[in-house]
Amino acid sequence: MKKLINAPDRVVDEALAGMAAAHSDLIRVEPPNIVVRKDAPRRGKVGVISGGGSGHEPMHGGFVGLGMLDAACPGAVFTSPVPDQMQAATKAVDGGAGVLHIVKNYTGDIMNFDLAAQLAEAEGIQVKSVVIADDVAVKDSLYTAGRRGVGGTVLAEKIVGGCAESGANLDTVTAMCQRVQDNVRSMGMALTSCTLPSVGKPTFDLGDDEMEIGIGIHGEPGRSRMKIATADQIVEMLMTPILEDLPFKSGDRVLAFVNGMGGTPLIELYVVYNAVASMLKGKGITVARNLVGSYITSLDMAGCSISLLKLDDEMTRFWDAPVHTPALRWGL
Amino acid sequence: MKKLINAPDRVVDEALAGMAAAHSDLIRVEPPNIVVRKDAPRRGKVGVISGGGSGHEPMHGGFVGLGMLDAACPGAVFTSPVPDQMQAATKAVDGGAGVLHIVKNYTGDIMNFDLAAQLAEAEGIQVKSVVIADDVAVKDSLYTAGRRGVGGTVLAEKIVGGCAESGANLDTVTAMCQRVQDNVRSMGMALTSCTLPSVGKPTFDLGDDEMEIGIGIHGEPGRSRMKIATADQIVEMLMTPILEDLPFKSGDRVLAFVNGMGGTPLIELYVVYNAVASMLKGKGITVARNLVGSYITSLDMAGCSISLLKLDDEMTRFWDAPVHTPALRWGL
Amino acid sequence: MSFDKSGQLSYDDFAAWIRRYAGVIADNKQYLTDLDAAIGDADHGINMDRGFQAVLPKLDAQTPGDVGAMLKVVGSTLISTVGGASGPLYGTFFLQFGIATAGQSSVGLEQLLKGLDAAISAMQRLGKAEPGDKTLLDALIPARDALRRASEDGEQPAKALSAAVDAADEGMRATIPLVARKGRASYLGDRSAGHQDPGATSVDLLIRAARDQWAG
Amino acid sequence: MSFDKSGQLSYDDFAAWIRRYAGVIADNKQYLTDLDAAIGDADHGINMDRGFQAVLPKLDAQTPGDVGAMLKVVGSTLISTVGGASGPLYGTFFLQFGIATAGQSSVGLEQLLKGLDAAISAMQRLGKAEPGDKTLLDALIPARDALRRASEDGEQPAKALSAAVDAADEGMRATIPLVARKGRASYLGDRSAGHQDPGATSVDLLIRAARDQWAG
Ligand SMILES: Nc1ncnc2c1ncn2[C@@H]1O[C@H](COP(=O)(O)OP(=O)(O)O)[C@@H](O)[C@H]1O
Ligand SMILES: Nc1ncnc2c1ncn2[C@@H]1O[C@H](COP(=O)(O)OP(=O)(O)O)[C@@H](O)[C@H]1O
Ligand SMILES: [Mg+2]
Ligand SMILES: [Mg+2]
Ligand SMILES: [Mg+2]
Ligand SMILES: [Mg+2]
Repeated sequence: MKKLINAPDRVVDEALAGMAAAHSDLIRVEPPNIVVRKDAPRRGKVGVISGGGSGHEPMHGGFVGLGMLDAACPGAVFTSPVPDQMQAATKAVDGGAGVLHIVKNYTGDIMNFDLAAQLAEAEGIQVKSVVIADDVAVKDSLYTAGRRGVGGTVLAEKIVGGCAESGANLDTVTAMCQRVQDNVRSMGMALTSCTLPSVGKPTFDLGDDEMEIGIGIHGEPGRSRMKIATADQIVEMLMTPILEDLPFKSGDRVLAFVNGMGGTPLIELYVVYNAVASMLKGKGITVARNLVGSYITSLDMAGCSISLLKLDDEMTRFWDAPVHTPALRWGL
Repeated sequence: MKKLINAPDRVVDEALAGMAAAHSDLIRVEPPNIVVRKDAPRRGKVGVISGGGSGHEPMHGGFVGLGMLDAACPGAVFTSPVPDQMQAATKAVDGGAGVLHIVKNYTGDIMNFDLAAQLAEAEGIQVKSVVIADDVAVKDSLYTAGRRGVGGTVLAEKIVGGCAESGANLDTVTAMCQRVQDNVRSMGMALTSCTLPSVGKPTFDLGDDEMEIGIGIHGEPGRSRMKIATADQIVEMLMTPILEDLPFKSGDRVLAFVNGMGGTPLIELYVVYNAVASMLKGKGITVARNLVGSYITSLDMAGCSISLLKLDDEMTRFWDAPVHTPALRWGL
Repeated sequence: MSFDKSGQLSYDDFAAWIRRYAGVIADNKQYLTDLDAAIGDADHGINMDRGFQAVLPKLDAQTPGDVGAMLKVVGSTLISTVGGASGPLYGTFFLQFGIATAGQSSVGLEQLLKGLDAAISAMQRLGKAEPGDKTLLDALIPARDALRRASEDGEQPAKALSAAVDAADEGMRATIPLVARKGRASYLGDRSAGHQDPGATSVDLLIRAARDQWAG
Repeated sequence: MSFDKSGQLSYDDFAAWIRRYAGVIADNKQYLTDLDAAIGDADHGINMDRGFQAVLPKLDAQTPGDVGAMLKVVGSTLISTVGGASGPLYGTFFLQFGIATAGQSSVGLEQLLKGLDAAISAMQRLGKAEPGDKTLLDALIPARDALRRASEDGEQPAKALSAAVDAADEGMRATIPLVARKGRASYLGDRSAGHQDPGATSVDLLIRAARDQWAG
């Protein structure tokens, strides 16, 4: 295993300490391992928190700050955080207007957030939850755990953060989050497996000429394995299910998000974005906003995901609203 | 080779097309492959350009925009750009106040920028050059090509960009760039080799338990190869030569820059930053500013570099000045 | 043989079971993680081990006596340290088991079954899984049912526990051909078939640890 | 045998040399790149090939006649397409060679040597390298010197060219033990010893291509 770490069981704590040191103007890191916006709680503002396993950096800690999250709860690597964290985060950010939990749809996240919400409500804090489940690689069904929450989470956190910052109440903020969830679709692929620090070897083996399509962000095997293809072909394979699912159609205005999985450099993401942009152009879909970079990663996995969000004016406005976090910043 | 590309000889062009599509509000890409600030030339403003081989994204194209570069000249992967590019870029950004070339110290870059400066001056544009040579892994000597330009380049481009944006004249902008060069030191290491798209296999072979210390940004072999060590030990190995070289001493205020080489995820960079910050604290050196992320990469190489810049008030002010580029943005 | 003449287990028996299981988990950390790598995210052994390593000092600090109080501590410690899917589920298991045995200094087969009933229904409320979904329930429910049958048939506790282990084994192995409908493995769809569920495996180890500790 | 009775090479001889060299570079693209991987950045073959593939159509478009004009086109094409260290250096080589032979429709050994002198001193002004720095000059300068000696000794052009090839070979091989002081290889310090310089190797191929084309 080749990683810049000291010991597998210290990675998360040391990375959080590094984050806290690097961004002490924006965030504070508190026990039991929560990342809290420096000036939280803000009186009268709806708190927005999220959380999940570590290993997806900058998500979620890198999105804490003005105009995005009020707190993030990082679990162990690829492991949902524990309810104590969400409970503490909820208390830390509650400014009296209630708190929204943005939960990625994983059994563990759902259950742990559930328990935390019960605990917080028992302490008199109003909590709502929205579950992000945007991964079209997973068949959706009433009888299964349903789709994973992936790239759409980043977009939801930004737009919902903008909405909460504008002074909207808990119901409005919750509805905005649901609106993003209803309009976003994603799919990812891997060129290599990630390696968990605690495991020390790749989670799955991919041949030198193979790739995995429909991968999640935890080294879970994907929908299918096949011979490696060109960037244009890969974009086609990811975009087709995304476009068909909503469906997106000619005349739509979208936010196109090309995300790197952690081990893929920016030069390749721009090659991918080039293919995405030209495919959308060909379909008469307007890319009104875009994001290209590694924002929701899977440790050192090489690969990418694509997310499309069908925008309306309000979502666009909240996307454009000022944000100042370690990983996303504009407008100030 | 596992890359998200269509063909090795199309990588640079397609990545530039992707960049142009993603950041059409900030930049334009023109023949012969130059990235130019959307609103260039700006009358009366000193133009600042840089360039170098591709494969280091976001450097340099990602640093074109308000408060940083006016243009960038990306060569083929790891190959210095040709004089035609620098000549065209110089003409495109000259607002009558002259143009500064920020050149990384590589024989090829030096010679190609040299030829370009001669051509531009022949057309009546005043050109100055500053060579960035901050890599302490290379022994400095009058009789050799000298040190490579690495991470310090990013810091120079930001600070010099801020200086030029403030309306300073060519001599002042040039002096500011030289001041950054005189006060910045860097060193890097690799956990894995990079793979050139055109070559298709790793440039060098590193054993599963080996790392290379003192690496450049082109897959050049480094100063020494050794068994892989902990993040703390690696930081010590990189920081000691950096600190001794200037030297940095107790009471200094520095900008600490932890850079990822392209294949290393952010979680590891924060672990590294944590070690850097605590080492500096132990030495009584104040980290006044910091930057953590993958800003000057070496394709898909896993590894990191550390740069320290001894700050003064003016450099700090220009670092803080607003910047709006694809890769760095703050203050607006 | 831990059961006393009237078929009761003491506080120490329960504490010894938890301690033994912590050791079993440590020994099987890699195995459980490898199972999870095939259809999940390669952390089940790590998660469980983190939890039970946190449980051990809590157990040491506990004043012996109340079985239910001790099991509640185990449950809440797991909830607070494991995370993932297994944390709330195993946490709920021990928490509900503890609530069902609160105030008791000894526990017989009958209360054991009551505890299991309470634990299983809370786990199902939380995780919304049904038997056959390829989860830890597929080992836990058959084990509970076998224990009940043996108990109703008037078997000795040792024999009843062995029946539970056999049922857990069988249930665990029966997860292999199943297509997962819950948990991470469900993302794989049909590709989840052919692999044994990690959670069912750790449950099997839990039942075995009870049999080995109490009737070994 | 290309030299005419008065020891002159024609425009076509020069064009054939360039074309032959473009083929040699294409054939040795991988080899040169591998040499560069050991002590540089694994692109010398790729760089040279990109340049000479761009030269070929320019050559086709050229009106035959003026050797110097043609060589200037080769040089400026290389400068505009190669980049890296080899682009300006090889570009300067042909550009200066072309300036030295401007307006000439045939070129003899004497002008060849004048061209080489002009080219080499311009390359040294640009790259600031000295013999022994482990660069392409370590093949080029000995080749030029051997050619001059042979010419001064009154040797036939074919023999003089062979002497130049031998000297280039020797100079190229002599780069192996050297510690690089210029170019990327210099970053390696002592670790650059034990490897043949890629640029000296491509120069050796250039001299060989001349011998093979003109005296083969
Ligand atoms: N909804 C559920 N109900 C019951 N058990 C579940 C459920 N979801 C997952 N599990 C169990 O949890 C196990 C995985 O636990 P673990 O790997 O520790 O957590 P995670 O899946 O969050 O990484 C699965 O093998 C399965 O037995
Ligand atoms: N200053 C110099 N003077 C002469 N030749 C040089 C100099 N620097 C480098 N070279 C030659 O250039 C060769 C490398 O060319 P190439 O790999 O194409 O460019 P780069 O080093 O920019 O990647 C070296 O092998 C060496 O022979
Ligand atoms: Mg997990
Ligand atoms: Mg090169
Ligand atoms: Mg798991
Ligand atoms: Mg080279």
